Amino acid sequence: ENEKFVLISHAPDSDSWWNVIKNAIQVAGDQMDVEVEYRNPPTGDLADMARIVEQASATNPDGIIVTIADFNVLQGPVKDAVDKGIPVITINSGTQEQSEKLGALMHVGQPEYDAGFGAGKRAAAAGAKSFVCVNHYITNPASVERCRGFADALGVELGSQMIDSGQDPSEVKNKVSAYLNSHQDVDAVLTLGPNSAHPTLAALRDSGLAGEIMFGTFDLSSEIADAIKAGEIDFAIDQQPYLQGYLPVVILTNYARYGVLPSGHINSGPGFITKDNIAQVEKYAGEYR
Amino acid sequence: MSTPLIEMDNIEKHFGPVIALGGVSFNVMEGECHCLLGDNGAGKSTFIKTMSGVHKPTKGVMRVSGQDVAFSSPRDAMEAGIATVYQDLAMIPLMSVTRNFWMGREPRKSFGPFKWIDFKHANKVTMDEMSSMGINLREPEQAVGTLSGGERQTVAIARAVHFGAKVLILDEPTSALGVRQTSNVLATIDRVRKSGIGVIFITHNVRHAMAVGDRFTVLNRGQTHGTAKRGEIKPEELQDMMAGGQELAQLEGSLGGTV
Amino acid sequence: MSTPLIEMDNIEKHFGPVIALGGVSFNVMEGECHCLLGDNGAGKSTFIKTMSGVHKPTKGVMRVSGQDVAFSSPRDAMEAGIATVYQDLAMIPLMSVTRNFWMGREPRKSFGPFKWIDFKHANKVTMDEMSSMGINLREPEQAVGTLSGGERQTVAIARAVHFGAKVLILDEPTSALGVRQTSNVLATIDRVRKSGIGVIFITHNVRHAMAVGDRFTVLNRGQTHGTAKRGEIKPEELQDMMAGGQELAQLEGSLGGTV
Amino acid sequence: MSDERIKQVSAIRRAMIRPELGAICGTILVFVFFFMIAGDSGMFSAEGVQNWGVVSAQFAIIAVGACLLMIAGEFDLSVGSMIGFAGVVIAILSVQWGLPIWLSIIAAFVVCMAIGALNGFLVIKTGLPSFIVTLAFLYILRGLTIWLSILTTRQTIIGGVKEAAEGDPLAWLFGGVIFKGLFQWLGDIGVIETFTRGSRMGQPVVDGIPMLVVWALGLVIFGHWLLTKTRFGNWIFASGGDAQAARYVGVPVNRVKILMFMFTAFCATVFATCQVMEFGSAAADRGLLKEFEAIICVVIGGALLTGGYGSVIGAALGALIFGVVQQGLFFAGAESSLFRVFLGGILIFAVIMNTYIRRMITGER
Amino acid sequence: MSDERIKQVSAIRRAMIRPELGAICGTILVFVFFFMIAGDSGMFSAEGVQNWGVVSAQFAIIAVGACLLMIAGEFDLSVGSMIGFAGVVIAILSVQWGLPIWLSIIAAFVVCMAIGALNGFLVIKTGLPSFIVTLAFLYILRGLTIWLSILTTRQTIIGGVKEAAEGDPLAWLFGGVIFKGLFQWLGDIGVIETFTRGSRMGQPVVDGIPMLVVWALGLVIFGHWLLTKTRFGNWIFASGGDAQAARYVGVPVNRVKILMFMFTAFCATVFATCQVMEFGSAAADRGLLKEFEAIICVVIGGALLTGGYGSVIGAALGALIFGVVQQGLFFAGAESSLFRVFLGGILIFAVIMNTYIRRMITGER
Ligand SMILES: Nc1ncnc2c1ncn2[C@@H]1O[C@H](COP(=O)(O)OP(=O)(O)OP(=O)(O)O)[C@@H](O)[C@H]1O
Ligand SMILES: Nc1ncnc2c1ncn2[C@@H]1O[C@H](COP(=O)(O)OP(=O)(O)OP(=O)(O)O)[C@@H](O)[C@H]1O
Ligand SMILES: [Mg+2]
Ligand SMILES: [Mg+2]
Repeated sequence: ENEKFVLISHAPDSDSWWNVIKNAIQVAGDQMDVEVEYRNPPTGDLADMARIVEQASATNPDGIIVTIADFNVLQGPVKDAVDKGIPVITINSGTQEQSEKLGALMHVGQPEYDAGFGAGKRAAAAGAKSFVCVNHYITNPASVERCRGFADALGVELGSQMIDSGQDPSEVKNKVSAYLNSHQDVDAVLTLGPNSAHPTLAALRDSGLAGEIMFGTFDLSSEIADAIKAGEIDFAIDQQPYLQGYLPVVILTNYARYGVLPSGHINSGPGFITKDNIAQVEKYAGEYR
Repeated sequence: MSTPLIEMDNIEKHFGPVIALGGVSFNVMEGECHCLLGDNGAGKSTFIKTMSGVHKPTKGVMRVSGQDVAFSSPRDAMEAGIATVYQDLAMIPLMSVTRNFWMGREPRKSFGPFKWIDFKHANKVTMDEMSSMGINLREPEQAVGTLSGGERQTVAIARAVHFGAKVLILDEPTSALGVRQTSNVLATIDRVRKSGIGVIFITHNVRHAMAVGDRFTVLNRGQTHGTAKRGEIKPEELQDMMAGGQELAQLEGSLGGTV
Repeated sequence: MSTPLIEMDNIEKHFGPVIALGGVSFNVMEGECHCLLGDNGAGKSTFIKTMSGVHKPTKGVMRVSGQDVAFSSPRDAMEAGIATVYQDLAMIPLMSVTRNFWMGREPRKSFGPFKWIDFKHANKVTMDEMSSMGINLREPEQAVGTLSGGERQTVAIARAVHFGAKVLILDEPTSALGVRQTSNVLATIDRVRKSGIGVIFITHNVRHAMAVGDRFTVLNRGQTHGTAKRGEIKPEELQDMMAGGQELAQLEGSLGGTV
Repeated sequence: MSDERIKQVSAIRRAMIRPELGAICGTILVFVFFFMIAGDSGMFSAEGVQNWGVVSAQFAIIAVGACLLMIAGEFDLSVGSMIGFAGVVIAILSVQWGLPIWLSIIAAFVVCMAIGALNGFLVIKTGLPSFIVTLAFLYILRGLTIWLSILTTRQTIIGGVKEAAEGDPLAWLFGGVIFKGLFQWLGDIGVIETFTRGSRMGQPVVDGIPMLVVWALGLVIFGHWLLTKTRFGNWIFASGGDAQAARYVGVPVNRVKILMFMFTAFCATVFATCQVMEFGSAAADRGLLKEFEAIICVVIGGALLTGGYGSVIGAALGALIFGVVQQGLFFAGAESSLFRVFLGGILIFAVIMNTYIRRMITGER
Repeated sequence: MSDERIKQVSAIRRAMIRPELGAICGTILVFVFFFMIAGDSGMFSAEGVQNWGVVSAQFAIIAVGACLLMIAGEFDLSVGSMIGFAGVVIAILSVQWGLPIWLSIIAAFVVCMAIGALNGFLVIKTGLPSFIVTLAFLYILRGLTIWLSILTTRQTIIGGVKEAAEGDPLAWLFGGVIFKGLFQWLGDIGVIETFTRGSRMGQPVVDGIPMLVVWALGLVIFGHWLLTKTRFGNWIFASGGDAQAARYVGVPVNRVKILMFMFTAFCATVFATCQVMEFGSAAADRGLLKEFEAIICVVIGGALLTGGYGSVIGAALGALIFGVVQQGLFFAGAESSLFRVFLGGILIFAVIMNTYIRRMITGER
């Protein structure tokens, strides 16, 4: 009873997407009657994240849930935790192979490159040839992976099609408008999350291109959901973060209490949300979806 | 005897453990130049800073024209007609002569709620006042940093006189100046005094004091060593008083006379 | 006549458009105190900075003990035995007396490749030298910022003498000092001179110069106005020379004698 | 007592050497450069101009505050955190607490200016360098912002402000556009391009002047007037030039400095409010590194880091240069990560030039 | 000439008032605090100690460089960018170009120290404040880092260094651990916990002292010795205290300052190399905001922002406080966003205390 788990993400304090996961562990914690802490490196520095993993394992929790933001960085601390006998479940970014190499029980998540690749496939099917990938977090390796997957699926070189937009919404918006202005041939836009999707949407609306060009984004928010309904965004790649937070807690609790464990990994995403399936998603966007 | 322009009665000033002034009394009359002499660290600067509202006295009474006053800021002292030219000049080198001249009392024009500095007037007055002191500026917008030490000193004095000071305090105005600049400043003091303003002149240099002073007060380690009138005291005596009368004597021989 | 310790031959120094020195010749002999006088901006500080390696002369020859030299840094000048006490003191207030005293020439002990300052020795020497100058320090670790102006001046002089200077240059050491401190510094100069060191003493104050000087050179606007020996010239003449002989005359009357 | 050894300087040269000269030259240079390499990329079409205009205006808003504060001898590293904080305060008050927008905005201004005053108060009372005090507030405010927004909304991004702001009088003042009619007419007569496709076909691509730009212009004019024409401006220079000297002649240095900290906070809040009104959401990470960008604009504009010298016009030109370069590189299609390299280069170059100019003015060596 | 008007201070008081006094008190306070609120959370188990020990050691490494530089009167905002840059250089050279690790490490040291020297050279030649020059390099280096890593690998993270580093002599120096035997023995006799299952069963949870900690200790000792015992240390104080005065007595101020910039770069590179060797990858975002953290440690440690005063021991204690507080809050389970609020508070508190102490020492007012 009253087991203690720690979830460690790689996201900086300001990344709003993680709210869903925070909410999920809250719900799971209440339901299972366990204590779940959320921790992250404040600036998003992965080296700091490794320290947090070490620190978490020093407190001897009943389980650790961790993202594989960078396999290299995390393998030491995570392996140490596993060797100490702490059950570990990996979530979010990273691959299932990496998860196995780390000795984790299972992986719940979505590989970034593949998700980008899938998005690219869709765009290619819609006839896109030239795109821009709005990267609001260029210093984060996973973000570049997404753009790379997208480019590879379209069969084009990534090059300067990925723009370093910065985090500030005005900056993002203006940079996107500038780019679209000077590259009239762009027919697809990929944004990597609400942080870049919202301003990009504003930029497209301002230039009257919303709904005209192919627009895909990662992750969901209420604003993105509205835009999908309005036909301004074609699809959002949903990795269902709720599951990434909820399932590991439930599984770890049951594992701790009764030793039961599902076999195999769980793919929480990528799921594509389009106009067709938006209705059911919309209600909880940004909070549980 | 008329009431003094300013009168300090038994002023004490402590800085934490340091007793900078231990009961100093002092006054200055209209049209008089009262010299304040003393060694390094005697408390001269502290004393006049008290007089001009920079420090608040720990104990003692200040009277301006017979009225008790307590200054809470240099502004108050200025309002009361006490103008001070500090040892460290109080000029801002990067700013123009006009701006420095008027600092703190800028002349203003207004239109409705808007008020702005009347630069035309300010420049004219500055040029006039400076040339009446014998300094011809290239232009009033010249930065003070480009003036020589003597010129700066003169700007500071001209400013004080212009704003209708009743008492002008000068803290070691001559210590860094050459002979010619020094005699200029002394002449200016003389002129100012003759116009009826009371001057308090601080210096280490007995001869400078003797040249323009009407009365002389010597401070030593925060105490007054007495006040003397012009003609009542010889330079050598004054010097002995400043030095405390000891030590110095044995050097006198080899160095000859007053230093 | 023996060779001068240091000889400056027709030195010029330009700062961009400003000609600070326009051909100055000067020398100092063993055991002599040579005073350099002049108005503000005459170029005194510039001249001695040239002598001590801070500035490079634009033109002219420098000789130390008869040998042509060209200093590329103050260090070179120090190696050649020229020690300077600058107008702005060159002391670092937050550092201890010992560290200031030895600055640039710290005594070292070594062990293999490691070298470190020999603080025991350094402290002892500092205390000794200071007390031989008549200053008793509380402790050698005391920060220089806690010393009075006169005490700092003495540290600077003691330092120069200790490092076996052949020539000691003092730039207005007395301008900010009180009477007692001044006579101390003058006495120190006297002592130093008697030990065979050549002293170059810069001042505005004719009387200070007359007290210890053997020869007097007056600079004016970057030019020498001639050199005079002790006894050959009266203070009044020297003063006239410094001021350029004009203007001043008319003030003399009201101010009386030398300033 | 003038000195015959110093050559006289010519009148033209004298008229030219002013704090903002470097920034003026820089602006010309930058425009010529981008005309040449990106003249045909749409950078100088109505839409393009609006694009970099808005970016520059944003920089200008915070640069004016930073400029006056820097001239008064202090600087403020907490501007960026303040921007995030102000936005979140507005959003929480209006969306979460249901206050009307105008009240939320006023509350944000009050709170932020109070924090600015606290900054100033600490700097003055403790005598510490403002670098340290405001660095502390950089962390404190950012931490509070994240903590507050998570505490009240369990999110770090708070949306829905746009809906709440419908028809609000103050909201328009920060998020609206003016001269709509004029621009529609300009579009109709073909001076400005109109949309040729999409939902807004027929409307001009630029539909008015955003209030953001109006604010920027207003603040620049106000700042310039305040600094050069008024008594208070004289005191700002004096406080930064030599606080002790200023105090001696009766300038209320403490009041000046605290007011300037408050003005900086005011500018940061204007920035934040405009942004929140434009995007309809506030986020805890807004304004990251903006403090540096403001300082860079000011320094490019010729102000002295140590205070007592500078110009608001210069700072505004600095903001213009910053904005044009940042956006221009996109129009020119340069690798976007190189922007930072450029920025650093321009900064060093500008400052060296400004130093040279300042030495000419003040005769400083 | 001693002055009877000043009371004598007691010997104990004199022995106590030293630059690092504030930091010493702070350290004690912080430890007591965390003992109380997180004593049973594993924070003081071997593993927990290693955790905050390593974090503190990291801070200490950059703090030593920043401390000496600050005492020499300058400071360096490009430290954080330098860390990212150095890591990427090592990774590109070794993984992409296939150079041996030791050569890559040496190359990174050479390049970074050259950049440090360039920083110093610019500061000295132009006479600009180091704030501006190094701010420019903050942007330039970060831009270059991103651009380089994307150019060569199309990613902002470069992995695979660990594989390349197998058996490399220099790599061990930065990424290894020492005293393995000792710790194994401690584990065997039960002083340290051991793994209870898995492939490493029986091994101690802490398998030695990481080289990172060794580096930190080494640098602190070296820095302290250099500063307080050697001639060069005296020159560092002098250069920061009054550069002009130091120059006059023959201290080669320019050389001292440039060397200190290089030393700071050296420390940043040590930090980067240890990180790369430990984690096996380099990323473009490493080191973000580390410059501030270094400055904060130094200032908490009692150094004066304007130079000429400070202590390496103090800076190291500052780093310890920083590390313990940061990790301790996690151990105590506090909301992590509040960390920044704490940090800001500690900073202000520490600096006020240090100012008070300094005034007592120097008689400054
Ligand atoms: N703010 C202060 N705090 C503490 N002590 C002070 C302060 N100001 C002055 N003192 C001390 O008070 C004493 C008198 O100083 P003051 O500056 O008044 O001397 P002074 O006569 O003007 O000397 P000088 O001739 O060198 O200008 C000195 O011992 C000085 O150290
Ligand atoms: N680094 C410099 N650059 C330009 N001009 C300089 C420089 N140093 C000095 N000068 C100028 O050279 C002239 C001589 O200055 P210097 O300091 O040598 O005079 P001084 O005789 O020492 O005066 P004082 O008695 O005031 O100390 C002055 O006009 C001064 O402005
Ligand atoms: Mg004084
Ligand atoms: Mg001089």
